[in-house]
Amino acid sequence: MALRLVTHGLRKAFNRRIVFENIDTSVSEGETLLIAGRNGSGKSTLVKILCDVLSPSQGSVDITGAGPLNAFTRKALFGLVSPYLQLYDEFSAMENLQLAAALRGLHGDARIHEELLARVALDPKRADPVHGFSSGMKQRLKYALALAHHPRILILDEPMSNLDADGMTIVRGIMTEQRTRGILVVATNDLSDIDVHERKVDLNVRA
Amino acid sequence: MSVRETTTLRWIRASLAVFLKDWRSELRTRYAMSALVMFVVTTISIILFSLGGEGASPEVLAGMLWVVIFFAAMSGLSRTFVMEEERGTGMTLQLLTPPGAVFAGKLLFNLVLGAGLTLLTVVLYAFFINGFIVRTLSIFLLTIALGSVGLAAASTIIAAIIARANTKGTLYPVLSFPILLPLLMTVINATRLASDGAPLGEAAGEFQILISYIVVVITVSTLLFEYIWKD
Amino acid sequence: MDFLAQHQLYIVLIIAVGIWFGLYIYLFRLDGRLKKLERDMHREQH
Amino acid sequence: MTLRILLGVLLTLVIVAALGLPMVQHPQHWYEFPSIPGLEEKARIIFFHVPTAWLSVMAFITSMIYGIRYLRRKDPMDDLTSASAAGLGLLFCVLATVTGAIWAKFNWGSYWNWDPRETSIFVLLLIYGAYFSLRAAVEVEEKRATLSSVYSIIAAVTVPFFVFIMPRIMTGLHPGAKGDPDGAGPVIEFKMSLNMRVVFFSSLIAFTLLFLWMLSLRVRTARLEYHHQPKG
Repeated sequence: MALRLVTHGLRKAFNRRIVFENIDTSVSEGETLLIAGRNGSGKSTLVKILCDVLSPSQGSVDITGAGPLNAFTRKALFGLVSPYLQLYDEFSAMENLQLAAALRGLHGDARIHEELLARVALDPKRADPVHGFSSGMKQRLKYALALAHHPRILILDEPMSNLDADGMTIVRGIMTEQRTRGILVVATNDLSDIDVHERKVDLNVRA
Repeated sequence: MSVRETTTLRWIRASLAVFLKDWRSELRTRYAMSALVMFVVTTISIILFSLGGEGASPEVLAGMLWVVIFFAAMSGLSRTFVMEEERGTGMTLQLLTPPGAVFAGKLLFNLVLGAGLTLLTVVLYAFFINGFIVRTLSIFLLTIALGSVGLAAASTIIAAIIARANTKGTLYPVLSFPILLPLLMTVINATRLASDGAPLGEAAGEFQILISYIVVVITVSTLLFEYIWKD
Repeated sequence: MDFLAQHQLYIVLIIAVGIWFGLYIYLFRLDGRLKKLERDMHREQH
Repeated sequence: MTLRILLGVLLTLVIVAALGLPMVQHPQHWYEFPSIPGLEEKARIIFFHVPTAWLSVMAFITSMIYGIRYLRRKDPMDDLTSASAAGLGLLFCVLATVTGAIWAKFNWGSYWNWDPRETSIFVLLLIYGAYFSLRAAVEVEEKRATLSSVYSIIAAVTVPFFVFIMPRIMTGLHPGAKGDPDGAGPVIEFKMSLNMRVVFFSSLIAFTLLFLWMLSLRVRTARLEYHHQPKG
């Protein structure tokens, strides 16, 4: 059975101010879900709900076709890159990768981590503490962190932020690859970021 | 069977990862430690100045010891959660690891920090405060051990609450004091018994109260932490 | 006057009953007003 | 409606009986209270002071129960009820403390003696204070509801420890405490004649009804406010 991510009547309100409601959508393996909307339309809120770090006020997010899920395997399905995801900046890039693996309850594989850092062109900086990184380098490291455990659902919130041309090329490669092996979710207001999408949630319509 | 085993292993590994992360981060930044040490030193010197060479009764001194420990704990034990919230890394933790592992790791960290803090305070206190005598060492040591565990247990869950409330620690003593009062009253009484030279058996009731307090607080905190942690 | 001086308790009693009546009337009226508001609200919604 | 009128009549009767019935050395009639040497008229406080103290505990428990309900169902009304109960609890707690302190000044010579029951009510006051400081500090409603529910539950599980701690640490002045020459026992057993007991329990019932009524008024007001606020 193919992996499927389904939302049922999602609604989120802060202080009774409704951010969005009645979000019903689904995305299956091999598909791309685009979450579009201008600033403040709730893209990030929806992303947080999808990857289970925020509870919806109403509705639910269901995952089918992933086998039995426990506290760890559910989290292991998701990889997230987003501006509000902070790194531990007193640690180096490699240490951050190892820490993330350990927090997922896994043994970090140093070789895979090095390969990942090479892929996002951070390998010369692997031992430097992250607080010395530029924002573009941090964004690259977030990609390495999101991909380290081979997530079946990759969620990218503002995927291109702070990236230079080289970085964008790397990210396009990552997106193409994810589409072949799982679900890709992209939240952005810049439609040139993404060229293929099968499903779309447009948060502007409501507003 | 094997799935269950690996899940248990993953819990242990993840909890230890949270603990080790905090520990190494603490070693690099001295975020909580320096404040704690300075607090203990300052408070003890203030007590020394205010006593002005005159002795106080062992009862008063037994109480004062725990005043120093309580306020030092209030200055340091909330850091572990407040730090995540201030730097915005709370969500990273939420994304990577289940709430139970976060709580276990943070509790472990606070236990170590709390034990270190209590030990430091007791050593400095015994060294500098003249009238402070312990006649029954066994009662005293048990009290110190159980007291620091209880202190760390109760302050960890309160720290989680105030970190979420974004109050930067001003509320910490206010919320902690009523929760910690049963513990403080018991340890002060037990310390007094130790100063008086009571036999070990006389403090058995105090130890029972301390142990059940620790068990109850840790159980309830574990059950409630998930609600605090996830928005 | 003399009676009251000897029986201070009755003064206390009168004051206590007075306070209770005041509170009771206040609560009763509040209850009535709430009921009216609730009815209005209910009608608005339907 | 009938219940409300019944409450009005009952509490009026309680007040009149508690303050109006004569106290004599050797009661002959059903309406006479026995006079207790050393207390005399001051014994009448029991009809009002104990119910207020009882309600501050009741309110505390109510607040915790609705806190648990909130965490399970995430219904904002549960949080409103929890907070309303805590508000009333604070009110009754202050009343119990003040009436107790004034009475203590006349009977025991000072306003505050740190006797076990005084200490417990002080702790309860501290908890209520902390609860409302926490609520004031959090602006997002859902977060405020969750955090204050969790806090009230944690507070509620640590409070019972005082029952075991108090007798080990201090001797009490309240009846029923350790050191009472007439033997320890619950406060209600305290040298009360039948007619005093009737008035006492009627007072407890009346105050409980009053609490429930006030609670429902507060909850209904809060609900109206909640629905009335603009959503935006």
